[in-house]
Amino acid sequence: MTVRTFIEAVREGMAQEMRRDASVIVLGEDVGKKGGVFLATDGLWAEFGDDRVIDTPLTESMIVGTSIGAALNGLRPIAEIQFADFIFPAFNQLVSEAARMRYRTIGASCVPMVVRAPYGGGVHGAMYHSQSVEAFFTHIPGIKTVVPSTPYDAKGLLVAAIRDEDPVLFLEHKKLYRSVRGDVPGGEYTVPIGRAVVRRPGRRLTVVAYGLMVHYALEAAEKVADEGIDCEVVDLRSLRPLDRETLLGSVRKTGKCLVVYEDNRFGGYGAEIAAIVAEEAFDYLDGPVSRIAGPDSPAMPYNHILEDWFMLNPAKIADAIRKLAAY
Amino acid sequence: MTVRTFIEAVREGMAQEMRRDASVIVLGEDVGKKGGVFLATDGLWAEFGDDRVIDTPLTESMIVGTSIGAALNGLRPIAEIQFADFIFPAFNQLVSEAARMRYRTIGASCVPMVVRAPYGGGVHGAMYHSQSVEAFFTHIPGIKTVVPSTPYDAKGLLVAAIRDEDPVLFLEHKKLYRSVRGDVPGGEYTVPIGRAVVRRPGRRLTVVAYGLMVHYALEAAEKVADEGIDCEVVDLRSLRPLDRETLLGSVRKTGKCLVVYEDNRFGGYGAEIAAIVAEEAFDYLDGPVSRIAGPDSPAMPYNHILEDWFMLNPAKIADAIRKLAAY
Amino acid sequence: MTITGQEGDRKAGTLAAEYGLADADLLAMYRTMALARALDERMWLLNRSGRAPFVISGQGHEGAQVGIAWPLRRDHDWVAPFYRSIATCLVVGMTPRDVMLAQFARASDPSSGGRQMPGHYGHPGHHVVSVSSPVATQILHAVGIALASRIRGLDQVAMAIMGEGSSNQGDVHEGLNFAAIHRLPMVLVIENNGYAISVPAARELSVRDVADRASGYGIPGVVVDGTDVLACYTASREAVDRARRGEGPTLIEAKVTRLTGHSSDDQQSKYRSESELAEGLTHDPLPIFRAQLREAGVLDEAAEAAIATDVKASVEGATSFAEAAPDPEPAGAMDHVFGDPAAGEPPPPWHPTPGGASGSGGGLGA
Amino acid sequence: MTITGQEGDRKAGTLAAEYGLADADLLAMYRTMALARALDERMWLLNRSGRAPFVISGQGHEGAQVGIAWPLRRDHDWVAPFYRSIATCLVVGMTPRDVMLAQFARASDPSSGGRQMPGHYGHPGHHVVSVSSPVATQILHAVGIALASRIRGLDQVAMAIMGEGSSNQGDVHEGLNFAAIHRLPMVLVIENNGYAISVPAARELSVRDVADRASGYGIPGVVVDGTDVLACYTASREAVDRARRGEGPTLIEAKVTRLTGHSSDDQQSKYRSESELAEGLTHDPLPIFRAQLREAGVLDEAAEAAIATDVKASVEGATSFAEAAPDPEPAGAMDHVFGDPAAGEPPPPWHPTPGGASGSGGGLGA
Ligand SMILES: Cc1ncc(C[n+]2csc(CCOP(=O)(O)OP(=O)(O)O)c2C)c(N)n1
Ligand SMILES: Cc1ncc(C[n+]2csc(CCOP(=O)(O)OP(=O)(O)O)c2C)c(N)n1
Ligand SMILES: [Mg+2]
Ligand SMILES: [Mg+2]
Repeated sequence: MTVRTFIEAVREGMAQEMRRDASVIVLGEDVGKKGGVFLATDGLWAEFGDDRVIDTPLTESMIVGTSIGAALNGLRPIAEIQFADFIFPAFNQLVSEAARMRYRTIGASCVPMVVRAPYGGGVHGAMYHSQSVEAFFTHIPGIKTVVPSTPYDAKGLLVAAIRDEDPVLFLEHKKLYRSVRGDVPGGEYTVPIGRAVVRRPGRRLTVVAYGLMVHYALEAAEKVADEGIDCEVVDLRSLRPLDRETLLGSVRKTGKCLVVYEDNRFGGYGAEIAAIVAEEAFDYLDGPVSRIAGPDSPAMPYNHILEDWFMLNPAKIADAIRKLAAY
Repeated sequence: MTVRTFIEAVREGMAQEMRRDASVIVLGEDVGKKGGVFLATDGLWAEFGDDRVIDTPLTESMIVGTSIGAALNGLRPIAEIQFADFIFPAFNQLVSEAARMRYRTIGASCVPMVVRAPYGGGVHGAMYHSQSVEAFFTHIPGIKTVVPSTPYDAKGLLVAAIRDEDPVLFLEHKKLYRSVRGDVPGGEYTVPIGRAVVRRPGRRLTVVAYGLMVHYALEAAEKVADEGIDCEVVDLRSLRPLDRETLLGSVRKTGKCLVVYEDNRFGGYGAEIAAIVAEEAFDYLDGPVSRIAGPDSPAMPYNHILEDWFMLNPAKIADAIRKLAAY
Repeated sequence: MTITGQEGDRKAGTLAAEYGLADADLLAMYRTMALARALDERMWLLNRSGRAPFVISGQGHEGAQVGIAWPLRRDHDWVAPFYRSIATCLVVGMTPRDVMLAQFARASDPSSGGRQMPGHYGHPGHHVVSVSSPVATQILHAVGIALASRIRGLDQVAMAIMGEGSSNQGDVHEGLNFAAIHRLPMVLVIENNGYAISVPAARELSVRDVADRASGYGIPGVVVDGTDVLACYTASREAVDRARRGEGPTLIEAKVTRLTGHSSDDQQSKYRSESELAEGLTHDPLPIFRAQLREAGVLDEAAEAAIATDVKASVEGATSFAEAAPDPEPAGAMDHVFGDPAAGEPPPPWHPTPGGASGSGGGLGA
Repeated sequence: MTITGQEGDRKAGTLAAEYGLADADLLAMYRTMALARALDERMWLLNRSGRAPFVISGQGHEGAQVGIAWPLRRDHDWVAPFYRSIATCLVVGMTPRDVMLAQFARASDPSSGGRQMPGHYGHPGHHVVSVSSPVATQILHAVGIALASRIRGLDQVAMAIMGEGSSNQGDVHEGLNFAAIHRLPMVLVIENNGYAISVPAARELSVRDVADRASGYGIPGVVVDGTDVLACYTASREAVDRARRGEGPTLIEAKVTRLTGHSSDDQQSKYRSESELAEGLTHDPLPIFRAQLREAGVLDEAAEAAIATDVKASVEGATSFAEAAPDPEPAGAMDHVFGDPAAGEPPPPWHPTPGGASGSGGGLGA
């Protein structure tokens, strides 16, 4: 075990898998000499060379489409999209091609590919460097979407994603990169895709979150604990496939559920979580399934005052917890 | 009043607005001489000529991006995407540009543009000519999404969309084009965007639907009426902005809500409706907010047996109503 | 050079030798074209008799398709075709049964098990990338396949094929640029039939020849007459050889005629004049190639009749087989959304063998 | 031809006349470049002193920007610029205050009211299309603006501007093709600085000159030296005139040097050698144009000093004004998601006036 930052864990996961399996390659904008704009791939080019760490032109559809082709012919590409906000030019390749290859070939072809993308706000990235994009992809059957919140999960889920036979969208919250540290085993391990984890056990109310919001939810839970509100915090980790058992098990126990997500509220991923809980835990609910999410403005503004207005934080989450607990 | 098919109403709406206002143009693949693959624009090229009815190259991003530019410079483009399934290459222009122009210019610029797209299944269109795409767009602040279910609404909402100062995605269910007829006033009128309508009053259970599913829901309601289940059917019409009052008013009255949508279930538009109802009508609910939707397979298969398996129909909806009514 | 043929024909072998082929190749090429055409015509008959709701065909494109696919190494090189590529798919190993099973959308359809529309061919065994409906996406799959071929030292060439209308999509620009930067073993084939559904070339393309686009990527662009099967063959052989030698991609544009409507849903008389349609018939590659082979003494009446009989039987057989084949079951409709997780077992790693091109010196950085 | 200047300089006016300009134009061009540079340098100072978290600049690009924007008719023609376009925006009417208000993200920032990152300029009044972060999208907006200009008979030219890395995006292919088919009044400008962040041209582009792409659309492609302001001016004037005459789009590529890191978040020493960076300094357009104007007798020491003082005051004034300006209020953060529905009133219709180009004969079908 070594203490690592989130981004070190991401880097270590890639490097180890690239050493283990020469079919793993990395491609994207600035991933080579520069090591990526966040330095997630720093050192990989020096170790693995031009063939396996490919600086691409500024063309996201090409990055994803070429990765699909490479995956069809025996490679396991890890494509980096520089910011999740810039994944939209590749949307057609992801939805129409990557997600459907297995289904439309009745299992004869598959696309073992990871698309890594830094997402999320609170880093002065403004309207186009702050977005949460998970809602668009979690709606698509055939793509897995994973959002780790800890360095341990970042490495373990990334290794699992690289070894997965299906396309995996791997979303890394930019604000976690250097702000969060944790124990990470030096050796090989995986965290299975499709399993949530209870980060904080509690009995009064379930808070469901993922990515950066897990940390804010935990802070909020600490705040309200002093007031006697005992929250359980569920970290979904894998948004699709979803671990329904852990989710519903928790809500059936606590009887109350608050879904937290940073993205715009309307039609966000948390809507699906809320809908599932509302339908499948109805008999156990003693308060409305509630959501706290980003406002429905077109992306996060730059000015720090407006950014603070947009971003969730532990205080806002604590307020929502109090309101629901008091129901 | 004249009886018109759905597609005739769409065509009449465009033609009348083009006569009224020379800034309205139509562009898209095959919209000219051929009149569109469904003949929605049939006759427009003959009447308005090459300048205002533009057969474009096979490039959806260009169709939308150019429409944005034209809208910035005084035109009101109606862009046709040949099948909603082919809107994904234009996703970046829609999300990043059309939807954000007003917000990022603090209201100084706007994009009065309509994107018409035939959507939906049950027409032997298979995986790429059957899709429901509304969930991707209703999540985006800055774009309005409208789905008419009757010829009257098709014309009235289309005229409202053309006159709107913001981008409107106008989804037309292919299966309604020729199968549904109704009274359509010959003169100018609009149906305001943002208002739902109760298609069938009832007291026991609310069924929420849009597009083709409204018709199936009404048929299902008739079936179960004989069994004493008195359903109210709400046709949302405008998915964003959403008419919360009509939706919540109905559920608060009936105490039960079934959300019907043709799209894949997980993360579909109906999830947001279910989440809103579950949160805001909680005290009135005497059964779980339920959803019936398409299965979570990557799009609709071609073979007619599999297509039937995928598509909702009145019988499946009636079953879901019975189940919820018996709760 | 004159070679006396077995049937005493003075010229037999001459034409083939000019192209580095044998007479048997020419006959096989002709047979494949005739087979593609016959299958295609049968689909329309099935459509008209209400037994096949949708047809999309390659009539008029077969000469270019057969000539261009011929130089590929079967089950080794890759193709990423499009919905008109019946003849292409037959060349690289798909069978009339495969085509008809797709047409009837049966459970045993190897392309998609009846999940896709007819014409959306695919066959990983024969290295045919599954066709999807959104056009032009496949160029990037071919580029990625070529990239993997290079990195893994597999010596494979990847060929992407599409219409001229589709060549205007952004993916084509992005794919050609990347393939050219890395000199990947890739060939882009444009079958230019002058229309994207109803939109004529002048409204889809700002240049007369799509091949003119090649110079913007620093790669060769070649225009061939799609009714000249052997010219198509030659252009393709050069491009494939060049790709295999590591000299990078080529853009081949074959001028062809669409002899049918865009699909069974289209009425082309609405946008093409009678005289244009009549003129189109004179560019049918099948009679042109037939006449060329007759003239060259490769094909005599007996051989032609034998091929016709054989093709007919093959189409009959494939049709009745496919029509009788079972439909897919709804019980399996949720299969293959995701793969089965391999129970914790990591996939076996791959490492280059010492001789492979991805050892020192042979890779992308070179 | 020698003209005696007011200050007794033998050569004054000669250089300007060669380009169809007056000395006052040359001085104004020089002043705009100097102003852009001074604003830019001030941003970096603000960044280093912790008063501006993010800077993206146009240092090295100013010569090309001023020369190329100069032929545009102010508040009539349109530009769809990118994040390095400070000088471009100044030429077409934006002010140092506008630039600094964006830098400080203040409520009164006309570009976005502080909603976008610095460098994302926009000003509908001056016909500057709002810059977004996803690159290359703006080419299509310029194409659409040009289309509307044509249809509405407005006689406007639309200019889109971006880097060479961005030119590889699919939208550029789609946009050039459509603009060329319809000969729209559009100019695409590529400011080629040899890098897309850290990726050198050889890994982004398969050809040396982006201008080579033009022939694939049947339009002129021109390469200009971005340190030669007047060559840039000439190339642009020809393209703008051509566009206005209805002869269609032109692609202009200006070779420039990026004198700074990609942005304040980038360390370019990681991927550019010291010698390369030193070499880059010799391509700074500002001293080159200054020397040219001195040599031509347009600029003497006094004039230079006066401009320097003036520029300095302008930058000071803009900076302190903007720094003191109020931040936006959260209360308004939800404004302008959608427009206010105009209370049932339909928008006033527009109809072409008889003289307009969209009357008979002048339109797209021509
Ligand atoms: C992205 C996308 N947009 C639209 C369509 C609908 N469509 C199918 S084929 C076609 C025309 C294709 O023309 P071309 O590439 O020239 O090929 P051809 O059919 O002429 O052989 C169109 C518009 C599609 N399949 N994909
Ligand atoms: C679609 C998209 N992908 C990635 C980025 C991140 N990014 C911003 S600028 C840039 C490089 C642009 O290079 P170039 O077009 O040459 O312009 P330059 O910055 O060199 O002037 C990149 C990759 C982006 N803004 N948009
Ligand atoms: Mg064509
Ligand atoms: Mg650059």
